[in-house]
Amino acid sequence: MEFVNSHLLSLILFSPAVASVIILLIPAGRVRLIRWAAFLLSLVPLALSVYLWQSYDPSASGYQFVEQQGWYAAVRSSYHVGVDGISVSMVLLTTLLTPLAILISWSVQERVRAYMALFLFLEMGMLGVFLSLDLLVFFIFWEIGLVPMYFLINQWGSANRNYASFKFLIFTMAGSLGLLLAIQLIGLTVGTFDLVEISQVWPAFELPLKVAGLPIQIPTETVKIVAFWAFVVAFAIKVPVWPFHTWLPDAHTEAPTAGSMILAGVLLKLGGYGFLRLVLPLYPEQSQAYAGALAGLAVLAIVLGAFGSWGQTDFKRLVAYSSVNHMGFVILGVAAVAKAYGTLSASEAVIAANGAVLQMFNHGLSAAGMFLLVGVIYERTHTRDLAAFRGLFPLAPVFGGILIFTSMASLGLPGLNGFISEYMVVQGSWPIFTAYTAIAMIGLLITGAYILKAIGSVLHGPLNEAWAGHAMEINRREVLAIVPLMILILTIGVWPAWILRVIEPTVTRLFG
Amino acid sequence: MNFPVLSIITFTPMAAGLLLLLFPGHRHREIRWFALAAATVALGLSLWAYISYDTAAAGYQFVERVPWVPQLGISYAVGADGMSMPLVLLTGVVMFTGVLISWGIDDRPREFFAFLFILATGVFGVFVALDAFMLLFFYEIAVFPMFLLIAIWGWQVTREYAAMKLTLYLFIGSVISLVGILAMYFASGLGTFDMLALEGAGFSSAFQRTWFPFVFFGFAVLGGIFPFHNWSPDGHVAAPTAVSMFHAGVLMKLGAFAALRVGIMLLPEGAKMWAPLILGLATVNVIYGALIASVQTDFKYVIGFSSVSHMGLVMLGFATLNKEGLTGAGLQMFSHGVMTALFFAVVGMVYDRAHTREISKLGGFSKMMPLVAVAFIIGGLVSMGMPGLSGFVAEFPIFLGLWQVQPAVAIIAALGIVITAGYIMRVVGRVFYGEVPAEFEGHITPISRFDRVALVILAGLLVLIGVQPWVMAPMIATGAESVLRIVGGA
Amino acid sequence: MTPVQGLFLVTALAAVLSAIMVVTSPRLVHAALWLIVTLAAVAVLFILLDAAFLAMVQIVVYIGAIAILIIFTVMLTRRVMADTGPQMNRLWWLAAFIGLVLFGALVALLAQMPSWWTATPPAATESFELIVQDLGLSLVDLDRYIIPFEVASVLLLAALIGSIVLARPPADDLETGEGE
Amino acid sequence: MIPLSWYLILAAALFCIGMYGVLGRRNAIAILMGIELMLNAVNINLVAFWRYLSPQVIGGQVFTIIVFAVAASEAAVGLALIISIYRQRSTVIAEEVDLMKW
Amino acid sequence: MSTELLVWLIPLPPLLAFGLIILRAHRSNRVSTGLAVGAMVLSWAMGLVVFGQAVATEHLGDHPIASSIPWLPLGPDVLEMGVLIDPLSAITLFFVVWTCLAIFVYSIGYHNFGKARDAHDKPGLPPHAGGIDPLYARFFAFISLFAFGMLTLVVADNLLLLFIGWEIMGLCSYLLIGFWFGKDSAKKAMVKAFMTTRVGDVFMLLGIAALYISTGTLSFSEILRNPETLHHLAETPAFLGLSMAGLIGLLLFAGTVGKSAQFPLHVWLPDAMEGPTPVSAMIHAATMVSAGIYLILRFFPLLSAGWHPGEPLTTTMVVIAAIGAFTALFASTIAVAQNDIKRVLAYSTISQLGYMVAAVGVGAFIAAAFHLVTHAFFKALLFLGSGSVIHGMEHGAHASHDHVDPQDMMNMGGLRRKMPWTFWTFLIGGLALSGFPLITAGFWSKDEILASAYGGNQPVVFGVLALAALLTAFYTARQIGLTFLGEPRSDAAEHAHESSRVMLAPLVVLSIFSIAAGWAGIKGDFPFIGGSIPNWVEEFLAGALVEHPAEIGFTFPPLLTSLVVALGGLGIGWLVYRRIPRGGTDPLVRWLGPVHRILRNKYYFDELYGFLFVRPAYWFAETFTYAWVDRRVIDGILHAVGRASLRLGGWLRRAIDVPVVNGFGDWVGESTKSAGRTFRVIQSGRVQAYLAAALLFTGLLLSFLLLVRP
Repeated sequence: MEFVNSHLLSLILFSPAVASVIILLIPAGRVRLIRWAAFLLSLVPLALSVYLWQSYDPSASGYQFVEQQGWYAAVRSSYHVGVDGISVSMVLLTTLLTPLAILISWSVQERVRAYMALFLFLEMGMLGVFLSLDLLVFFIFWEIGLVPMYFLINQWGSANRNYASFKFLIFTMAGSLGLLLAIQLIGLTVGTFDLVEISQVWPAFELPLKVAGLPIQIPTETVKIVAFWAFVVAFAIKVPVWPFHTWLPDAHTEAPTAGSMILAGVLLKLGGYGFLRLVLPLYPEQSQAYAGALAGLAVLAIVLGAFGSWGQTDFKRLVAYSSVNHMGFVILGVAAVAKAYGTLSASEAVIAANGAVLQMFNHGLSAAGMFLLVGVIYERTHTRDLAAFRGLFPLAPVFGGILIFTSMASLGLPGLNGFISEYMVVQGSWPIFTAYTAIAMIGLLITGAYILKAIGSVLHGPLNEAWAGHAMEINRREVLAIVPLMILILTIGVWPAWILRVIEPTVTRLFG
Repeated sequence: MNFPVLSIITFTPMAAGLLLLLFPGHRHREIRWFALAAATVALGLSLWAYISYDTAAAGYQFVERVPWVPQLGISYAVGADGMSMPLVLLTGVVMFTGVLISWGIDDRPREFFAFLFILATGVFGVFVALDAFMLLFFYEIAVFPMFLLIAIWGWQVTREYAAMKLTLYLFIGSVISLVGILAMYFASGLGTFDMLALEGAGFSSAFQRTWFPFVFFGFAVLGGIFPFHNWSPDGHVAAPTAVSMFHAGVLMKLGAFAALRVGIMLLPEGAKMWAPLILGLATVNVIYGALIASVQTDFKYVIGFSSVSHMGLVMLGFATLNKEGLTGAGLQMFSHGVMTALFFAVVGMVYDRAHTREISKLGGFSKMMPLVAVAFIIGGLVSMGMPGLSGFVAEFPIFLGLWQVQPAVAIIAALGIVITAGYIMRVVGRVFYGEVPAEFEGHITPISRFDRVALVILAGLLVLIGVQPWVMAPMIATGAESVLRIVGGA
Repeated sequence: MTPVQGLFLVTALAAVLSAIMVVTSPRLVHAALWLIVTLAAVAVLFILLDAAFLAMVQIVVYIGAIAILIIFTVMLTRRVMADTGPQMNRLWWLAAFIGLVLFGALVALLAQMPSWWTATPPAATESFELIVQDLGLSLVDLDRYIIPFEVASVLLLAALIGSIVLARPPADDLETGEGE
Repeated sequence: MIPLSWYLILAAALFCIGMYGVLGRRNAIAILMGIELMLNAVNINLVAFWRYLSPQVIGGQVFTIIVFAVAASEAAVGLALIISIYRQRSTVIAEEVDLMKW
Repeated sequence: MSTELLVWLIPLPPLLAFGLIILRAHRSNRVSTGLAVGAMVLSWAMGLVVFGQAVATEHLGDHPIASSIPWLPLGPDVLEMGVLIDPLSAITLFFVVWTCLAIFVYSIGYHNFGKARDAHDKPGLPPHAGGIDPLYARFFAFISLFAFGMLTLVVADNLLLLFIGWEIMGLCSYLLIGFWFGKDSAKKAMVKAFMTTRVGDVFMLLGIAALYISTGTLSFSEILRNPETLHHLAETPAFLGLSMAGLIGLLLFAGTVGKSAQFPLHVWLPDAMEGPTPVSAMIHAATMVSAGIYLILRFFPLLSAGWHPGEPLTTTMVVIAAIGAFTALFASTIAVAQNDIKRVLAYSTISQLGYMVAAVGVGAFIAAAFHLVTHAFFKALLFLGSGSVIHGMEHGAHASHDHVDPQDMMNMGGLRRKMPWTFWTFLIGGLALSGFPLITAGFWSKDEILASAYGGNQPVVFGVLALAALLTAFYTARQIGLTFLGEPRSDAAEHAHESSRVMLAPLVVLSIFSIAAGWAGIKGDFPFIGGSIPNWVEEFLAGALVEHPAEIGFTFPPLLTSLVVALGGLGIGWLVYRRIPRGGTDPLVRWLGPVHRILRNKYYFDELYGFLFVRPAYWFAETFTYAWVDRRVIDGILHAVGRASLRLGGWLRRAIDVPVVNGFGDWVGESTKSAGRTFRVIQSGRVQAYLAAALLFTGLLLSFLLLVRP
């Protein structure tokens, strides 16, 4: 127990990797065993992170469960992990979604072993991003996640998967290029990659940077602005913020169900997390200066994401675009925090920041749920064309009910989780970006439009006779996979304090 | 150090090669096993040397020194420092895996292995030589068998052309370097070729600036620097698998290493002056190689040009002349060596079965050869600098170094990563995934266990370095520091 | 013109003429025989130059060994003996030209050394016997010419072995083992 | 007495004639004979210079003797070669023996 | 059990019922019914107890029944959630529990509980003939949730909780309007209802945010009972000349516009008639639309911040009054030309809500609240009555195989005799709606609004409302006439028969309230009967405000006006529609001509919105955002970059690498080789030629050395 306590984060981080290896050791033919092993093993990090959640002390300041160990001394980088209120919730989200995603992947028939191993590996990558307190390690995990995702899309995806996976990979890698360069710049300037040290030194760093070989000195201000944008673009692509979002509908649409779940549920959060963890603390001034632009993009994401979603005829693509829409709120909250940093509105900004974090968590739940449901219906009908469904409610009442429930969470129905966070973001942003917030409301309106379009096309209307007699109902295992999500959706909607209790002190400390 | 480990490493292959020639030519089985045994010895010893290298003490270790032609100041002097030790290990690895991969060669295996081993001796020799003359001597030993290996066992279509091209480029390069080395020899007035002595010779700035390009670019030809890179893709493509592995995996490092050891370390002033040009050319290498690789239709050419691109990174690391850059360059040499050996091994396995390397005609190989696919993907990820693998560990310090010298180059060169990702993924997708062309259905035999071992070793190294850079990075850092002591910091 | 000069001129003329015959004679046997004449003439010249020992050697080695060897060879290559076709190759004009130019050049060079046109040999300082003795001693003297001499003998030996190997018909490769 | 130049001119003449033979004749044996002529011309020179310029140093004669040895070996090897070639190719015409042709 | 706890518990039974039915009980219709109705009875009982407590409490407004717990940590503050019973919520609670219970009970009969399930009935479509609805249990689940939402909204002590209830009702209305989702029209209507109300909700959300930012709380009592805060809000300028209070008020009012179907967001409500009739009653009469009015009543202090009786209205109030009055008139004109029995009621609802809004706009808080209560009762009565009529018609249609539209009043007629209970209760409701003097509740409340408008010196509002009242009376008479009077105009009508008791009982209860509720609010100075019954409503409700509104004294003009319009409208309607023969047409068509067509088509608002908003928005979504911006521009740029780099690679290979770099290397090799070829003739293999050449060059060298150099 002593060991567990002192190495809790490492255990969480590497237990999926170990699980992945274990899966690989099982003979490929024993599909049932592989599935169950993957599922059970993925419960280990979940259990650990629940324990982490319980042991996390919200009132204590700074990072907790910190571990540090030498790693790559040549570039002054070390394995440094720790959690605060923001990351602990993200960790919980990740470890929660992974078992569910695995559970929904029973329908994967070919190369199950590789699939499961990649999945667990992916989990490690994502956890690493949330846990690492070293910029280089952060970047490593940031990039590592791409690989399993790429293969999940490329191997187990649907028709257009090559294009989608390629786009996903190249887009994201191109984005992280700037991040890499900026990280190096910071690392060189500060002399370490340790986030804790950097966040103390870098924001106040003022010496002009020498550029060897050139007679001019670039002012720190300029350098910081460029580096700031490098960070922003990298994270914005991941989030994704308009206009960097076009990889997302393709990737989501083509990915297998579980892949979409994780993609929407966790991977997008990496971007938002990056904003909160790195961009704001490291570039307070630049963030403040460009918060307006960021908010503008966020609003565009909200509005155009919603419109884009509404304009779809493909169910999955519709849900995919909804992620653009929802994640826009995260960025709007971030922008509000950035703008208000150090001003009188900081207290409102804290609301926005809380909202942004909570929105990440909530979107993780609802988007994952939506993709799960899309997957369920796709498996039964083998189509995603909204025009092809029509009137399935009588055939699948339970599915329909769950779909409506989840959709409503996505729509932001009060009483469910989405509302809380969207409200908090709007609340926080209103005094800071009044006009933008007002425009964002168009997005909120259209959110309703597309959600209803989806529900209506799938469930309502006269039954499409082509499906009469088909078994459409969701099965027990799938229900099992989505029920935890629904419970959380409802719980957060009704009693948000249990999670905000953890998030809020950290956010206040960081941005208050 | 009483035990002359470096000499033994160096001459084990040569001795084995000569002994092999005494075998009856038709006893293929015995020949192969003997070759494997010799390779194992070399690998084992180089691994032992690698592990026993004292990182704390740094500097040259395992030094041996015997006068050879005292009249001319030539001595047989070997020793390894943090820069060369990993390369020795790399050679051991590539040699070992190369033998494994070549198990299926039926055309005169005796001569094949003999030449391969002589080549290996040359390579080992260059890495451990502390005497400029010895270095050049081993360098020529390394180049010559290459010609025969390509011309005899290579791909019928271009082997003569490629072999001749390679030989001409490399000999011309070495002649140019020889001129430079001789100039140093005479100008130093020390009457010795000993590089440690020459380091302290105190050449005048003007001298260094004049002669640096000779030495550096002469060797850099073998490192594949733009615009002298074209021998390399042609050579890679024409060579048989194991030779390609050696060729791209080790031989190109030979050029880079020699350029460092003789060029930069002996003529630091010159290096400083010419560094911007090298930076420029190497940047061209990185981008240009990657762009061309992305339009190739021949599987092997893609890999060939990717080597051009990656060696550009090594040169970039050298040209930074600072600790990060040099460390990165050293790591990149090792990483690229392993990675590209892996690549060529895979290409060879695919080609042996498909009898074509046209990317458009291949497909779906992951179904038939999953391990190969996984290995190639790992290599590909290394190639695109994916964190967690050795490529990132190597490229990261290079970029760190570049930032300090020339941020613009860092930014431009970083673009190469994206382009690399593009072509690697394209190749992975086309060759290993997708539909299996009808003509291959049922004709693809599984790979042998030797191939498996080789792939696992290579891929495992890539992952190991990526996850635990401390197994190599500190050693190379000491090497980089000793270079810096000479160059005078940065 | 002293008698000696006369003798010289006659001998020289013989040497030159027979040499011309050697290089022009269409039949090889004839050429070989003319070669003997030339060699003999040269031997006479050696005597005129007070090098009697050399003259002897000339007769023994050249006429006795080499020339005869050549005749043997000519005879061994029977078909060649019968060959009466053109004896000169396509470049004979070039050969002639080079020969003439070289001769001209040499004479021109010689013309620049007027003293040689009048020079007489210094009186013989030693007797014939002493010269021969000196020659013999110098060849075996460790401080003088023993090394070249030995090299020459080794060379001869090597040539001997080599010619045996070369001339030996390949068929009896495995049967005879006389080379030791 | 006989001027030195006479010997030298004679030697030059023999040399040139021999050379003409070497360069111009088709038959290998004849070429060999040309070589013998040239060697003889050299010998005449050697001996003449010895006699006229440094009779007290025996080196001139020694050289001649070595030339004899060389000539003998040359003839022996050369002729052996010719026989060997003849045996294989039934010719001794130098032009037809062009293995060295690229 | 303390009253506070009881208040907490009021909304919960329906929620539990909803959860239980959805999760387990839906297999048994009986259990579902029992759960839903039982839960509602429980809530009803608790509601009445609380109401009783509230009434019994002295100065309830100053000491409301309240309780709260911390709920949402928002940075430094924690948002509290709680319940509050003050006079306004108490009275709302009262009518809500009654109407809800009535509707629940009515639904049992309406959905043919106890009848066999017809095998041809499909889920999502109305049952054909008397069979039990296939989704019977689900209906009760939904209305339970609906009741939960409404009750939550009523007992909420803060805006956020109110909004939660508000939106839950929105969801339920969506689900219930689309209860028969198998019909395309229902599918469209459900989306339309949700989306249109959402337009308002979105503004309302902004209003909530703005309010929180301005005051740091969302609690009703902290904001609305705190004159300083209100004053501060009224003084803080926002923009467009509005004060902060005005701005927030307008934003919140937008929510009302959506929810209470005020112009211009009224379009959803008539379409919402696609749902089963109890739903219509629930949504239109008792609960959901009332919620909108409840909201502005609740925020009356904020809306009217900075205004005092007798002063000119603030901008916000002008806007509210204008919209209300206009809607009242506008909707009633449409109602005149509708033939669908429920659509008439729908437009009538819009119109009546307009009254209330207008009342709020002119500052008549009590009148508005009063009308809210009375309207809830009689409109619920009317809807349920119309449901009964439809039910009867359906039976008739089934029995006579005359498949006419059972909701078209032109197919009815003479139902008075077939369905007497329905007729009488419907008549009571109709009279209440028209404001039939003295005996109906509608008269008292409507009169009070008119009086307030008049007394508040708002002649325009007064005039418009009076005109609307005239039209109201007219179309009510038209409806009653067409439906119940005359002769049956179709076989279905002839074969219609009275509904079951379980449906009639609620009608009776509601008709009692439709009459009696008015007596609680008779002004003290009303001629003759004033003072005989205490004006309890005014007394009680006035406690809801800090500044008790000044009572507007009785004057005759409004009374006379209302008498004239009510009786006149009814009379004209009766005269015209008393007996329309079978196959006859609506005389209005003849009289009004093209105007009638415009009215019938609701001023073409659906088409206008479709043209102005929906189609452009959809074009924007589908074509502009997705096809153009995303696919063509952004992806186009990406693809172009990708292609360009590939092309660059190809060009480099073709134009640089092969010809130049490679070319140079090859050229060196090739030229060496060709030089070799050129010079190979020298290598004749003839020894003599070599020799000759050697000699020639030696000669040349010699001659150079000897001749040239010296």
